[in-house]
Amino acid sequence: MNNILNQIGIENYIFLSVILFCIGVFGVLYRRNAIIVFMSIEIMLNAVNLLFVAFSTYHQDAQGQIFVFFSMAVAAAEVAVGLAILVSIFRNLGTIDVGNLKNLKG
Amino acid sequence: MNVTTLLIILLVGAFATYFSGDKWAPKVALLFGLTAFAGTICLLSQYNLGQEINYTKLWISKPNISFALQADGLSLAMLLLTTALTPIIIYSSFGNTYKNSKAFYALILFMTFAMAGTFLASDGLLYYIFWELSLIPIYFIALIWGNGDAEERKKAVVKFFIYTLAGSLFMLVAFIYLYQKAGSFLINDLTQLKLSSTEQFWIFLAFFLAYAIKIPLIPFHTWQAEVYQKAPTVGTMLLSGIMLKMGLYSVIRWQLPIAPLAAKEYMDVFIILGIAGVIYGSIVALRQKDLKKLLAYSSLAHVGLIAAGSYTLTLDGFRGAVLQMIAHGFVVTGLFLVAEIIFRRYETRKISEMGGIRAQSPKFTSMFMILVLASVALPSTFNFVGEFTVLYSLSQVNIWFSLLGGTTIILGAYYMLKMFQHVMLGETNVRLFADVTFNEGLCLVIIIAVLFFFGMYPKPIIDLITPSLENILTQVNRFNQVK
Amino acid sequence: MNTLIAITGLGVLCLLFEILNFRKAIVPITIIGLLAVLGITFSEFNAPGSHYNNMIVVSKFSSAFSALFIVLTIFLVALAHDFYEDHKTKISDFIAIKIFMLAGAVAMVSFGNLAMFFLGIEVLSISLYILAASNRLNVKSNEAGMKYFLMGSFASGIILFGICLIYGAMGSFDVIEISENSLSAELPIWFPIGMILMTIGMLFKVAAVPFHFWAPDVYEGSPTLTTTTMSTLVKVVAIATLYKLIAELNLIPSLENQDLLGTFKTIVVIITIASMTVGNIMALKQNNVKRMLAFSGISHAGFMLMTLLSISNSAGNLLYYATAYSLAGIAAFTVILYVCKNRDNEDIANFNGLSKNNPLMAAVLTAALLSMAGIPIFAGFFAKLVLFNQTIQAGYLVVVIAAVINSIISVGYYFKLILAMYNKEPNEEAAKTQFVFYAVAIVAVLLNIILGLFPSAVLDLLG
Amino acid sequence: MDTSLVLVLLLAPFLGFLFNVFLGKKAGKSIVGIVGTLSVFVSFAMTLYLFGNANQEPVVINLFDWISIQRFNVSFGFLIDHLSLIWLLFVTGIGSLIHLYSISYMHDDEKMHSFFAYLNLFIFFMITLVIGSNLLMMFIGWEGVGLCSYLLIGFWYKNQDFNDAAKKAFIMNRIGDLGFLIGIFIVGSLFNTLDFTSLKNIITTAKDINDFWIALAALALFIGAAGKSAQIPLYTWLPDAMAGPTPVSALIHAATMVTAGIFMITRLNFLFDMAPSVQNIIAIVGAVTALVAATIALVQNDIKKVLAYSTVSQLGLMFLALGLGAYEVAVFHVITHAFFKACLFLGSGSVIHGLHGEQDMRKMGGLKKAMPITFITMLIAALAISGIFPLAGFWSKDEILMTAFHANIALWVIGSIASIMTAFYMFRLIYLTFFNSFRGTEEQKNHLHESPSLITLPLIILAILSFFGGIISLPGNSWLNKYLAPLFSKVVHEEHQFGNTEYMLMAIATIGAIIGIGIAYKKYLKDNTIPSEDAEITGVTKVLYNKYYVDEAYDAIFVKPVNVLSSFFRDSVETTLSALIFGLGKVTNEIALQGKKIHNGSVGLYLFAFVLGVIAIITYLFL
Repeated sequence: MNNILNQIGIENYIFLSVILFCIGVFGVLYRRNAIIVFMSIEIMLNAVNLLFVAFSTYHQDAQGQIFVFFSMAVAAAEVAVGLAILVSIFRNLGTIDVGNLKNLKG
Repeated sequence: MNVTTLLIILLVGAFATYFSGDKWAPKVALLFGLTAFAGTICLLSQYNLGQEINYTKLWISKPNISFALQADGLSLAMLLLTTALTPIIIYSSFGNTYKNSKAFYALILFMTFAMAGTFLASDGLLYYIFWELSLIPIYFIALIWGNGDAEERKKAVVKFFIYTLAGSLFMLVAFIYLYQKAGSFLINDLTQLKLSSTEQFWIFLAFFLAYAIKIPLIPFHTWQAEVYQKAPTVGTMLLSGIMLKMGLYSVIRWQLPIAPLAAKEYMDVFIILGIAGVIYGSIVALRQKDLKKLLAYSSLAHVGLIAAGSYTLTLDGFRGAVLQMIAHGFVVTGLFLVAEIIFRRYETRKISEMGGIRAQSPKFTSMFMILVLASVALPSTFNFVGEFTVLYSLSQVNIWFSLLGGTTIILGAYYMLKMFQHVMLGETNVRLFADVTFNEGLCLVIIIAVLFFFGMYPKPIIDLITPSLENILTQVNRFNQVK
Repeated sequence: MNTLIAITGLGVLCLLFEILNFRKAIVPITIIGLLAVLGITFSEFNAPGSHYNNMIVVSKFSSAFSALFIVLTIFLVALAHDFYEDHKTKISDFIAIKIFMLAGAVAMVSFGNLAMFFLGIEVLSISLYILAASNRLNVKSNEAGMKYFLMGSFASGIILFGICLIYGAMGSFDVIEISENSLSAELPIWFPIGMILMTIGMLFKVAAVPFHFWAPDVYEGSPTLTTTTMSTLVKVVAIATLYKLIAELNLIPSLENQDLLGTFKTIVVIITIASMTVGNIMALKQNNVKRMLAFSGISHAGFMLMTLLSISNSAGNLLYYATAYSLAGIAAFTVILYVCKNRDNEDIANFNGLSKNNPLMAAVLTAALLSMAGIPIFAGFFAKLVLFNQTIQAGYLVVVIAAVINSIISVGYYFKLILAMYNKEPNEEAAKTQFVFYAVAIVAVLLNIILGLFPSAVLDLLG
Repeated sequence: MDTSLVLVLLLAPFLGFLFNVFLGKKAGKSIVGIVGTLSVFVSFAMTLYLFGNANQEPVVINLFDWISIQRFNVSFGFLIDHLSLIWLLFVTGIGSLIHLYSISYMHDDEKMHSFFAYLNLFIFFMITLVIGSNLLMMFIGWEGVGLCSYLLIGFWYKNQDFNDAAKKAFIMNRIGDLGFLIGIFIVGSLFNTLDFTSLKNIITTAKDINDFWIALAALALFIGAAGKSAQIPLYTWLPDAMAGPTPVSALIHAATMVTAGIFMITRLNFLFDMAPSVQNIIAIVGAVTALVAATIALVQNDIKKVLAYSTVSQLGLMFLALGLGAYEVAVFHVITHAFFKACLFLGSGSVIHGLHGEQDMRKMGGLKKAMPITFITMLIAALAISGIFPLAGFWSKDEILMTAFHANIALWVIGSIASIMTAFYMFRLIYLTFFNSFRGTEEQKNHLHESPSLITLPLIILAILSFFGGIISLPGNSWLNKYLAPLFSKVVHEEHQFGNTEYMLMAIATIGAIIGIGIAYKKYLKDNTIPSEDAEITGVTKVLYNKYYVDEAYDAIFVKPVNVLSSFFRDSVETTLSALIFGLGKVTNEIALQGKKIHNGSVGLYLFAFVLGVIAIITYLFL
């Protein structure tokens, strides 16, 4: 376990998760379908989770992995709320295109 | 009597007036105004008996701010002006009925409270707080009870408020900076500071912004005429009679002693600014169509001269400035009352719609004439004493200053007499003009009496203010002693 | 510690009431409960300590701010009753959510471990998402909720990433350990990056420029009571947490070790000035009062960020400013709730002639606005004063000048409202006022003025 | 003792004033008249008493400190010495006469009480001016009389032209007053006192005095004097001042107030002696004024205008004397002039009274039968002013010309020409008014009558005075010169030796006068020419008739520009300034409007800005 990490090197994990995170960010920026935006946010969070695990192995302590559970739970809760909102929006507007949310501006 | 009592009287008065209801409010307000005046007299006697009149109590520990009041001759003189004018102003308004008058009179007393505090405060921040507080009542008085189109009025008043606030906020910054240096806001500590001349310059400038707008000096006067015109006459009296003097007082009390080097270095500039105000104001006043506006510009000219006097940094300049402040306070109040009296009869402030009043109202005419003469500083009126002293001090700096400043006695006579001629004289006006009522007459008579008495015998006031002015002068010159 | 537990308990209780059909009683009982909790908090004020191996650390700072939050929540709950009278069935849920949100808030100021911090902020945010969208038949409310949710979760992603990097650098979530290690010379670059990312996340929550875009839209769209919550409670929580974060994790010294401090401070200065300016200027031309106050909130956030420039000794000032601001906000919003009740929008026009319809409410709103504008004897003035003082002391005269100019601008729009109340004719007769509105508004304003008269009471609280 | 006397002397007219102001309307006209006249007469009596037992030493009375300047105090005090006594004598004396006259003259005016009030006030201020113990006290009186003259010129306030005249008088005086003030400032800062006696001591004893500043002070003070005494360039107000009732013209604008300038310069003779350059200026200004005014007077048709310009011209002669340092001569002429000019004015007043307000000489004529007393008295006065032996005018004017001759021939020539002209226009007036046939309306003709005794009595007294007035200062042994001697720092330059020159000069003067009268006789009695109507006036006459267009010039140079400037300031500058302030607000609002476009409500943009912010911060910090 430990030696694998030594072989690969912690930096690469960081780079990987950074890239994943950025993918998530771009997803959020460029997709207008709310569902896909949610997914992109999930990607960001999971990128971070990955890094948590990597670090916890690197530091040889379990806190990181425990934290991952926290964050997963939180993310789930978030998405639950988000989807609820989305549903009511769909009821009212009949679309889930984020680009249509422009009543509030100025 | 403790100095705080005076402030408490006024504050309590404000609340009492508010809760006494619309019917009784004017009388209650008058009562408290007179009480405050009595209180001032009491303080005055204590001062003359040589008692220290001050009260200091730590208010906020961090930053170190204390509730410090201190009354020396100068403060007392200004206090006298304030508390003497307030009852007159209140009484003069008995002729009108204001809607929701309880709030109206309460605000008047509250404003008096704030202004009295400004004259008394010896802690920079306390002073600043009172200074700002005095702004709010006049804002509402002008806004709610003012006259003319609501939109116009709104514009003028808001401009006035923001403008003055802008000035004073920079003063606040200056005070905070000084606090960093001195570790307290007390004037005695601030006047001990030995700041570098650049620091002094900036601080002087910050103060100057606040005062130049309040006084007002050109070119910061643009709020004045409109607000004077729009505000109810009572408000105008408060503004021009007392509030302007706050600025001038502060120049002598705070600005010059704290930043004397800058004051000395740029003396000429500020004197010239003041004198420019004199000439400019007089010339603009010449062709005003609105009586109140004309008076506004006339007071622009007068305060310009006062400011020039105080920036000479001479005892004569200070003394003349203070004398002229008081004299002008009374005269201008009287003149605005005159304008109001005419308005009550004719519902107009347009000079063109007046004229031919003299034949119908001899009493009123004579009083008006006397006020006009006082405002053009006829010898044996109080204004002459002040104006002469100021002009003399100017001549000590530079004879040309006194010559230019002296044009006020020519131009002043010109626009005032012209105004008087078109308002009062000429063929008898077809519209009936009732002569002054009792309380109108009483107010004017009191004012006139004051003007003549101190015009002939200014000694008491001179003796009152001179020692404290000398102290201030020593503070101003403290840097010379170093060298 | 007990505070947190008690609050959570109270939240659960609220949910139970629904089952037990105590709707009538729920508001008063909750308020009483909160008052009790307030008592607990005060008792903890002088008993600092850490619990559950440093998950929760109770300090003067935390308990002082918790007290403030609780007070604010009391006001909010008090207002809740007739705000939700049209959908009574949900009232207990809404109140419960508010209570949980309070729990999150308390957790955020009293965390001893980044995990606790993360949970706190998420509890707070998620409850807010719900509240923002709570008026689910209203498109605006939906939109507000959605926008807030999207950006909020994006922000929490950034925060999480920051936490992660810190963990990577330090190998621990424990604040004390981190702060100890952070002073050591050789730190991986991740630590400062992580810190900055968390800071940014918090800047989003306090709605500082350029992370402020959500605020006006969400404030405008959400139900007014929620807006009240956001602009008072949440803003204060966020700024307090940010302060605590930077102070407790020794960000400043660690940056100093890697001589990044200068640039960091420049960034803070820029953000401060930008927030003040953008907030005030944008507020000038708003017709919707909630939106206007949103922008004014942004500018106030800018003011509060000034405390970061002298982090070591400005906790008291921050507390004072937060209190002054939030109390004024409560008062102002109470009046807005009263005026805009059963009106479809919150345009300034609704306030025309309020001084004639209801002079007391007009006076309250005026006082609140004057306090926000920083006119003397209202607490807002001293709040600004102490900030200016401390900032000049730290040598940032520029910031103060900018702040002064901004306060001048701010007068412009605050007075737009006052003028509407005093200088215009009422367009319809007054709606009758519930007692609770008066109570809340007046109490808030009185507290504000009392703070103005005796600032030391709060200023010296945190030494 | 003296104090109370002086106070009575000072306050009597003031009390009269108060009475007439507050009780006048109720008291009724006769009471008003009596009180007014008595109050002045009281001061006259006091003056006589003081004059009777006045010793050489001047009496100084300091009541209290008035104005405090850092380096000196100005006391509220009075100084009674020979100079002030002389002035008091004819101020109060002629004053009471004219009050007497006014009782009847103003009897038909419904505002008689205020008229008397103003007159009393004027006397009060005039006394203050004369007996003030320092420059500022004098200044009180100085401005006070100016005020009264304003009030009295505009007495018939319903006519705006009169009001304009009054305003003009006040403002022109104020211009002078500014000069006066400046003078006071300089004197004060040079010598740290404004008190006459101490000033005299300091200046006469001082060794090294800064000539420049002295000269400047003297010049400034002279400007003040010029304003009050209607000298070039500040003389144009006096002719307009004739708008006031005739007694006013007699008292204020002929006998007393306009001599204040001479009084002031005589008071400060020690100062002016120090500034020869200024003295020259004074002499020249005086001479020129005398000539110019005389030329204008040649063609005026308004009887009072003629007298007004003659007053200006006579004042010019006095200033000529002052400029030559012959103060006592100037004083002498002041006194005699007071007599005959007052007489002339009152006479013209009685004429106007008789013709019910007609002032144009072209509509008069042949009045000598109708009003003989008026005629006789005016004739005497006219002879006196023309300088016919042995009337008062002869002596005083001759003294002046003699002094001028000894100083500078040119000045003497100008003076002589002026006096010849004087003779001419005075007799032109006499002939046009009293000789030939009446040219007025029938209706007036029937009402022609001699004025009542209250009017004629003062005329007679004044005529007598103008006849014998000369004796107070006969060449050879002049009582006046001796009496005034203590005032002057320099010993009064010795009496003119009566050589041939002197006699020749006298002869020339007399002949000149007779020539003047002769021309008038030829033109207006023999040929019986009537001055042509205003429209037909042409050439030089037109220029003279329009007073060299000086008023128009002043209007174009000073008044109009100021008013134009005023409207420019009001309309342009003011608006621009406030626009600037509003501009700041407008700019911010504009920015705000642009900002609203950025907050366009799209989540994408918001997030983009967010990310941008993050990237910016990270890069700035770590790269």
